[in-house]
Amino acid sequence: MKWFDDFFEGGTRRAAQSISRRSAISRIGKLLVGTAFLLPVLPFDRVGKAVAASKDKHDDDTTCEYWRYCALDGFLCTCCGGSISACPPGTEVSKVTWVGTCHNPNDGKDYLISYNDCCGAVTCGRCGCNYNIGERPGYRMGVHNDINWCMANSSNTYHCTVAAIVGLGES
Amino acid sequence: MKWFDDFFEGGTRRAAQSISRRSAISRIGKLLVGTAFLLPVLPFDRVGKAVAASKDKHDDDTTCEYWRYCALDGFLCTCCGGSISACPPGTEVSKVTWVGTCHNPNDGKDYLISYNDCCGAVTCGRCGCNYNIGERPGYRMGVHNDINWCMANSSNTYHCTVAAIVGLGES
Amino acid sequence: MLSANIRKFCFGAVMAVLAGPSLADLPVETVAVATTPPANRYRLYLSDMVISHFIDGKLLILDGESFKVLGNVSLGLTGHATLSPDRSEILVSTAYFTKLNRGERIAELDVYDATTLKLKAEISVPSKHAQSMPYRGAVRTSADGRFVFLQNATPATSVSIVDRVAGKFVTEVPTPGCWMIYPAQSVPNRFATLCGDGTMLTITLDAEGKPADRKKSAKFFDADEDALFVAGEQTGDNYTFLTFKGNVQVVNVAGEQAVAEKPWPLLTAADLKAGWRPGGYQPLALQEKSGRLYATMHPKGKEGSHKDPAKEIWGFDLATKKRVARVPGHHATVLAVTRGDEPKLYAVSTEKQTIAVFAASDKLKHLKTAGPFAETATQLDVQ
Amino acid sequence: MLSANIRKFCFGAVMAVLAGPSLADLPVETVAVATTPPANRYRLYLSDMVISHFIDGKLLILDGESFKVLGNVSLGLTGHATLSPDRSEILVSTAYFTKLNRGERIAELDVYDATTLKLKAEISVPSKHAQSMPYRGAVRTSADGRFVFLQNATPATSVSIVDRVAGKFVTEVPTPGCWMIYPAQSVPNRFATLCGDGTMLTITLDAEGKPADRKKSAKFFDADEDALFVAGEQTGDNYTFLTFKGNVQVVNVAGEQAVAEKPWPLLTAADLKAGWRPGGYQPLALQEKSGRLYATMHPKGKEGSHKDPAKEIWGFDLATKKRVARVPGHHATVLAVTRGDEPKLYAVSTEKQTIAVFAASDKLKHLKTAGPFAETATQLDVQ
Repeated sequence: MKWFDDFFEGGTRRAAQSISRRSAISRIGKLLVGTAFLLPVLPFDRVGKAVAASKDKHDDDTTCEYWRYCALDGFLCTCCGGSISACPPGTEVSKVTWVGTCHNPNDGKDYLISYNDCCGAVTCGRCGCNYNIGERPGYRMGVHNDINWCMANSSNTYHCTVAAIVGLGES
Repeated sequence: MKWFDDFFEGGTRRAAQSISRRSAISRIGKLLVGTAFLLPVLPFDRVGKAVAASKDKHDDDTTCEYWRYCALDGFLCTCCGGSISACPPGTEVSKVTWVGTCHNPNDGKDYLISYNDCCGAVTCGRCGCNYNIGERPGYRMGVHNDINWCMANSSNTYHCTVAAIVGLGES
Repeated sequence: MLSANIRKFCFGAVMAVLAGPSLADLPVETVAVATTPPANRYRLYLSDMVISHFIDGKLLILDGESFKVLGNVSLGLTGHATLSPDRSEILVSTAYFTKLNRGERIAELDVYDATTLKLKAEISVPSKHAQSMPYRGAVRTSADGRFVFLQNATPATSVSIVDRVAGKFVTEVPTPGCWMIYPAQSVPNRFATLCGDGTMLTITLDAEGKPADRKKSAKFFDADEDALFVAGEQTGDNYTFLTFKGNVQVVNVAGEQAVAEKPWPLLTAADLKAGWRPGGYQPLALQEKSGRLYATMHPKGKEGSHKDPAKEIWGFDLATKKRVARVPGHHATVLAVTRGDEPKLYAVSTEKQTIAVFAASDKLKHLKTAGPFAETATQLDVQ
Repeated sequence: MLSANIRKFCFGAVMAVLAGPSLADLPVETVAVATTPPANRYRLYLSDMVISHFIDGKLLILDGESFKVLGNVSLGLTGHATLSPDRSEILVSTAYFTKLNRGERIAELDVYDATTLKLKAEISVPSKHAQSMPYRGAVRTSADGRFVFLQNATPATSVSIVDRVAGKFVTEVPTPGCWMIYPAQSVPNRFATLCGDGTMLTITLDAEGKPADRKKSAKFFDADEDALFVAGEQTGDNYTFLTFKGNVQVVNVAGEQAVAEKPWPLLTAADLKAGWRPGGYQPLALQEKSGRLYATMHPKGKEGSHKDPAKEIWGFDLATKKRVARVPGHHATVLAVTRGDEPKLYAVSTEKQTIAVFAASDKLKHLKTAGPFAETATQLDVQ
């Protein structure tokens, strides 16, 4: 895709490297970049509670506190007919995406998580979650979450967000 | 308009006459036909409270209890940038409409009220009111309120409803 | 160095870039698109017009046991949904404006696969579909699924006939003063519609779907004195309706003319005195196998209370015509009951957008109340 | 006979049919379409993306004294609104799909008359507008109103230039790694944009609106250590921003290169110790005439708390750089203050969708809290 090349040849690769050199993110010991999409529905003050999440919710993928959602901002696909790594029926996987690294309390390891928006169907509107750790305005687009990551799909309707494991996080 | 002629040559004029002969409506002493549009937003249990409306709200045209709204179902244009007889800026007056007769407690007279939907702008969503006295399913279209009366306009978006005096009610 | 990770963030093809050899205990995953699980008899289809944004209506598909959301289908501008007879397709009669609230109006019958929820077909129709709240009967298929009947209102009423097999609009049948579509079961090319003069109009189509015959029934109800709720329950060629004042009216639509049975009352003399009436958008549910009828009831009913939420839900034995259950109403305005064995009754509150579920045995047993779902749902269909 | 009335109900031209000689004490009325009352300095423009139906965003126009709704303008799919310099037009950068959530994507700049709210012009633009929440700076006009600058994101960032006078799209200017539009006041053909490398990029256009010059400022902020909120306040050629950690950063965009002033802190040592930080979507308001700056503040701030609602609203004297007011925060995430004399400060809660209003004298005096308005509003503009 043309925009993909443009994008990485432009300012953003530089921005990314800048982040990698001295990042607020590195100081919190986890890679919590990006997040899916937009503002939360409600509540707006869930912000930052991931760190102090109750243990029993770490394993419930229909709650904001599920361990893979450490950098997710949007509606959970697990509440919308999808699963932790599958978009709901009738939607399509977003062409653009971003990753985060989340700590799995069950095995003590950090995993690299891909957050894909699911696009094309009416907005799901269920289980809105919002974490802004490491989030920055759109001049750091890769870590900006007030924007629709279905923007590059043939239909821009945002439905929900999945959180798939794509590898171990480096440490 | 073609549909207009069709409509009155069809079954509906007959239906209207049937209503006029022996109507549930006549028994309640007021003409409370139609109503604007659709279901209420909330609350759903405002139904029928017009009759027992508190006196001080009879004169506040931003409340459901205002005397002219005795047969109105929809969002009040007085809460949406319009007035009791003017659609909000940027909307257009519905081409199809219906009337009711409401009792004005201030002069003791019954007035014939025209309820026009205002169309074309995003739904207002404020001050939803709902009265179903005299309402009937769509087989009595002229007194059906679960339908969009912006249906015959160039844009079908329903915004709100006005209640204009068009004459004295006959008694 | 955690910072090394961040070089890897990218905007596309994450899988391709990142899914190297897995060193993780948990396996690497590929993001896919789900299909709905195999449908069971408790699958629910909840139609929501979303009144505050009613260009963006929504059909919510739910598992009626777990109340897990299985998926969503767009209903567009005051769209209406129905299922094909074999439950393999969801058919949506709706319209779009090219620029949201202006521009060109595009009307069509959208066909979705009920498992993948993918759009299978878009069949263009005249731009007349009834812009009403979701109600059963605003779109229906013929008993064999070949034809799809779409209620129109401009506000003049008519029915558009679509040939689902050929994938095209056939013709428009004027139905002045009549409303909603009640297909016959035994005669696929036939449907009836309720008329404001107290009759039913039966339309019989030819093999191509064009109207060959139209006949009105005898008058059997009075829309002024005791109107019929249009949301009826079908059992074969029979449709069962409630009246505003609490009578049960069965109409058989098998013949060229519909035939109405003698109505019977839900209410005892005492009930009548207390003013009990049915109310809501879909106030009746009928369970064929167990011979039960359920109704949303409120006391002190009067002219204009016919959409009031339920104070109680009543159950009746269709054989004896006696009340056999009486439970709190959960503000219900919409009822639906599952088919076959071990039925469950669902009661939707349009006000609270909750769904109460009952084991529909003789004594209705409240199992749970789930939700809220949707925003302004007024129609519930079962698998 | 009341029943005589009912023969008169009809579906069109009610006025024509019914408005005979008036026998009523109250006069017969004709339904018209209103225009907004003459704007005063307290008129408010509230942008709501409506996240749960975000193809149907809405700009709500309010009287900031009575809180009466004056009108609504459609924002479409993640649309952005701005006012023309003379306040006669509302400009909306948005997109539509021909079939709601599918079909062809149509992107345009829609121009509404700010008094009649009628659509005056639709100017086609490349289908790239930034599908972000409403933020000031996503669409702006040049100081003279001739050009309109539209923020794009595909996610590659660029700015579309529209010639409002000619009514056509001129060109697209790539602005990789930069975000939001800050027009100069004294040089109409110039705007700046904030970049992730801590600089500002200034674009100077030629007479036709094509980029003639682009220059980056010196680096003046660090997006990792202390990022800038993008919602800045303009006073002439200066833009005032807050940083995540509570510093005030003024940048002058008059020249070919933007020039940043030395930042100054909102926080005392004690404030810093308590972890006070600004938070929200539009956390800063600046009243030029009285020389006051207001900020939405929360204690115990940390990485990721930069959108937290206000626990308190603080007021500062720009001359002395000292805090002069400190009031409860009303959960505010958005601030705006009126221009000129007798200023009022408005504080929007994105969570509760209420608007608190204060007399913006030295000591902020809470006048009332109105609403809820809208669903998920994140931007407030004043007349």
